[in-house]
Amino acid sequence: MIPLQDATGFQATRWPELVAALALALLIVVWIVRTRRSSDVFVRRIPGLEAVEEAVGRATEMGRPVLFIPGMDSMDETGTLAAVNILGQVAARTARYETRLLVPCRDPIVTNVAQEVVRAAYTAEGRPDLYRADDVRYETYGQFAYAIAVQGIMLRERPATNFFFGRYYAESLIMAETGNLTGAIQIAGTDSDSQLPFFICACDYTLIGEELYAGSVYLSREPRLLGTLKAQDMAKAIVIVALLLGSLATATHLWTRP
Amino acid sequence: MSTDLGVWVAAFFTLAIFSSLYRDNPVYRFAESLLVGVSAGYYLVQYAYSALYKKLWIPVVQDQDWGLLFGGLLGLLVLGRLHRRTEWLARFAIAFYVAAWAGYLIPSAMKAQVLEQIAGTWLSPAGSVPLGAAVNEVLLLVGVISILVYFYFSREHVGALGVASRLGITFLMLGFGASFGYTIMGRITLLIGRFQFLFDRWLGIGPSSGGV
Amino acid sequence: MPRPWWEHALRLDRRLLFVAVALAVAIPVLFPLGLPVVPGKESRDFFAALEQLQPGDVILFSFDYEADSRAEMDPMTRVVWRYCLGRGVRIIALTNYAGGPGVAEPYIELATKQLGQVYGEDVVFLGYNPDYSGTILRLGESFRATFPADQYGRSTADFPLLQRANRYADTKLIVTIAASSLAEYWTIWAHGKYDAKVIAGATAIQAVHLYPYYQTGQVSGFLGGLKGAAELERLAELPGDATRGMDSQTTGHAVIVLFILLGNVAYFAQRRRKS
Amino acid sequence: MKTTLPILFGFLVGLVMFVQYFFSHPSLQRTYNLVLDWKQIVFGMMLILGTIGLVRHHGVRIQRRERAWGYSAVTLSGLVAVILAGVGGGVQGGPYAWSFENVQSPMQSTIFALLAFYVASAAYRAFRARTVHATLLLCAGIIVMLGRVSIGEMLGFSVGDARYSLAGLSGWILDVPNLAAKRGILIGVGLGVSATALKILLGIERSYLGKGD
Repeated sequence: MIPLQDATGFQATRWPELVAALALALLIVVWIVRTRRSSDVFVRRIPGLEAVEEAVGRATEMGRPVLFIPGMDSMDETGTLAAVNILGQVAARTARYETRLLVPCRDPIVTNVAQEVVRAAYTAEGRPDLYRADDVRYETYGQFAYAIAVQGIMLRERPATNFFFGRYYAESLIMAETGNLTGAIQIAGTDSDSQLPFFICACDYTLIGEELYAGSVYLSREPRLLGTLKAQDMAKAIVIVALLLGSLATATHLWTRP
Repeated sequence: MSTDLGVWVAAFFTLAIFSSLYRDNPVYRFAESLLVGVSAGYYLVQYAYSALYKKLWIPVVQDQDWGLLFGGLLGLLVLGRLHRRTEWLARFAIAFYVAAWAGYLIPSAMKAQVLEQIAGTWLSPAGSVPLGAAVNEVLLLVGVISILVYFYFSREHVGALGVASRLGITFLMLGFGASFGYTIMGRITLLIGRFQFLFDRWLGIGPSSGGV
Repeated sequence: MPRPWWEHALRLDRRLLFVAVALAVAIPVLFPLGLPVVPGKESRDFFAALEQLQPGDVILFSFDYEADSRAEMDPMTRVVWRYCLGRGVRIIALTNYAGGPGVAEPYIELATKQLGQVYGEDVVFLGYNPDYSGTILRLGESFRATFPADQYGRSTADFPLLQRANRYADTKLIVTIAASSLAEYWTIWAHGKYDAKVIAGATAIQAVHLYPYYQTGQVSGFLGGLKGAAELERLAELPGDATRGMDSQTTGHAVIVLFILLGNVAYFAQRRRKS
Repeated sequence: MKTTLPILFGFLVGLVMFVQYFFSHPSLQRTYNLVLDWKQIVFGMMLILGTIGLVRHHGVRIQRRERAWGYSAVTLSGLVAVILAGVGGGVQGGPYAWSFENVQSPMQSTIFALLAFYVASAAYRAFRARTVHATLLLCAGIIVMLGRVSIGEMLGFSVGDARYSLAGLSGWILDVPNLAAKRGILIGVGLGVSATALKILLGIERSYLGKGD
């Protein structure tokens, strides 16, 4: 079925991915080592993330909870992992301000991880007493059933701040419009390109695509993670060069696309 | 009017959900609470049946497929979460779930989301496509590059970088507006579907019976 | 002093907007307006693939959607089934969704009970197989091996239809009506690897992704959302829910656009007064 | 220790999955299938655990007679009824299928259809020519909306054989700027995904396990 190259069964058509993956790994390792030595990596301003502090502060002033939605997908999607990392940063702030944090989850594995992450953040801030396991809980796996469960929380608990991070599908607008109706400050970040337009229209700030992945680095400023951000930027520069050189070569008949 | 009890139940819940558009009310809240319970129960049964019964019990008991028992062991570790002292055991299951797929994602995301997209953006050989198509190809290339510049994090977006990044936002906004406009069509179709159900199947006043 | 009109418009109670949308969509459902439907090139190519079928030809039909997308997908399925069965074309059906069998059942009944087709000879429903990528790839080798039993648990080796047609090469056409990326996967694997001819019905949202495949000829034709379904109904001369729905679609869009314009006029009126 | 061992275990499995992507050796294929099955089993167990948490949450609310505890009772009875129907009567046909067809499915379709209203109110609010970017969003949105219905074909003009219509313009926006936006995002996300996955595999990213103790 698949063209074999030798007895080991190495698939010859998959060389490009192998090279690309190893190159990215190399970039990451190199930049982590470099940022360890001097940790002053510049990161451009991302307004949605600058606003996180203020948004949690506002909920504190109003005496209302903060709502965090970690997306619709399970832990095997890296977008969810990025969301959970941001959750850790948000939880550290709600612990500091002594503000209630609600995290209803759709996916049971995400529920588990979110509980661990929130508890760890509360412990690290010295406030393990404030952590309420019941506020980080599984609702239901049904897509739209989950969406109206969240809608119900927004209408009745009236959170002053809503965070939407991770991967989303059609239900995104049900949640974001309801949050808009209740007058909450809303910050979203997703790598689901089909849902970005709705978050942009209904939220105060929206992180677009890769900005979601930069989010936890931006908030934590951990040198180890800053290095990987730099590596991603280098990879983008390589992609741009590949786009330009490849186009030049194909357009001028120097080289034919395989 | 329909004489089918199921249609009446379905119509009741349809209207209950629509009532939330006016405002939160007890009927809506009843429907919402019921749906959360019913769907949680539905998925529990589905996964218990397809994952634990069909993927674990049947293959192990009938076909002696012992390899799956290890999955069963990982599954048991999950239950460690029920007690504080055994909680950490569940980390094996979580680390497995996250890392196993990560290993597969590295090359597959590289291929589908990066390499193939680069190849798809390269220009066609000069003279092989009509002028209009060639202009579109160049615009596409410019758009993709400027958006990548917008995502560049470790430099201040000033000067040439700033110009390119603003061009990137322009492409993004046009694209978002287009997807938004396009999606409205599908959403209205869903609403039409609910009205056709209410008028045709429940009240029986629509011009069609809603059959195939 | 009474508030100027634009302030009312800018602070519009959104329930007013909801009522307007509801009326704009509901009224044409009850009283169709009969607005014209002009088939686009993608839909004409989709129909051309159906038109070329001869009595006795076999097609593979995939129900790649579940109950929540029925409003958009069912009209397409209805026309394809009625048109093909009406012309003596045989259908081997399957689904790549766990919830697909419930959606497919009415069509199997349509074929066997209403249109008098013989199950096993004229039409077969293979049912659902998890792992769509594996399913699509393995079907190219053998239908019977991929689905040893049909939806109802009967051995597929016993059906005359599957003795005649056991791989893509034995069928004239693959039709996928898909609410997700399944249409793309049929294209990439069934066409790309086995050179099968594929046409697709897609939701309005997914249809955007099919243009590149259509331009390169990997998909021979496709339908996009309710508009595509209405165009197919028009081409096949089998008007139904999609044609009727297109009126609501048009009035619904028109109302939303009018409100957007109103919002902008009010916004500029306010800005002018403030400056 | 309680974090390192799980990370090490995850690393080994992840490495196997990485390697198997490049080889078609039958034993690696078999491992790949096994890992997928294990994932499903773990997911199934997690779902049971999550449901236990859900029952506990609502049970406590009922027990303590908290505000609006009656709705918790509704949720719990729905949950129990469906589980009994599924376990007692089987998943094909019977009360289980009836409740899916007449309770769950119409409600889900209706929630999905609520989007027609929400999309309208979001567009009404956001599609205003406040800034250059908002104007671009507005114009692209309206052109595509009208281009996709009958009006789009009618609004236009012909020059010789060529027809320029709103439908054509909306097609161009979808094919060129929209495709560029999607592709640019996709490439950025692809790099983010691969980098994150690499971090997981290399053990740099371990926050998802909470703090080690």
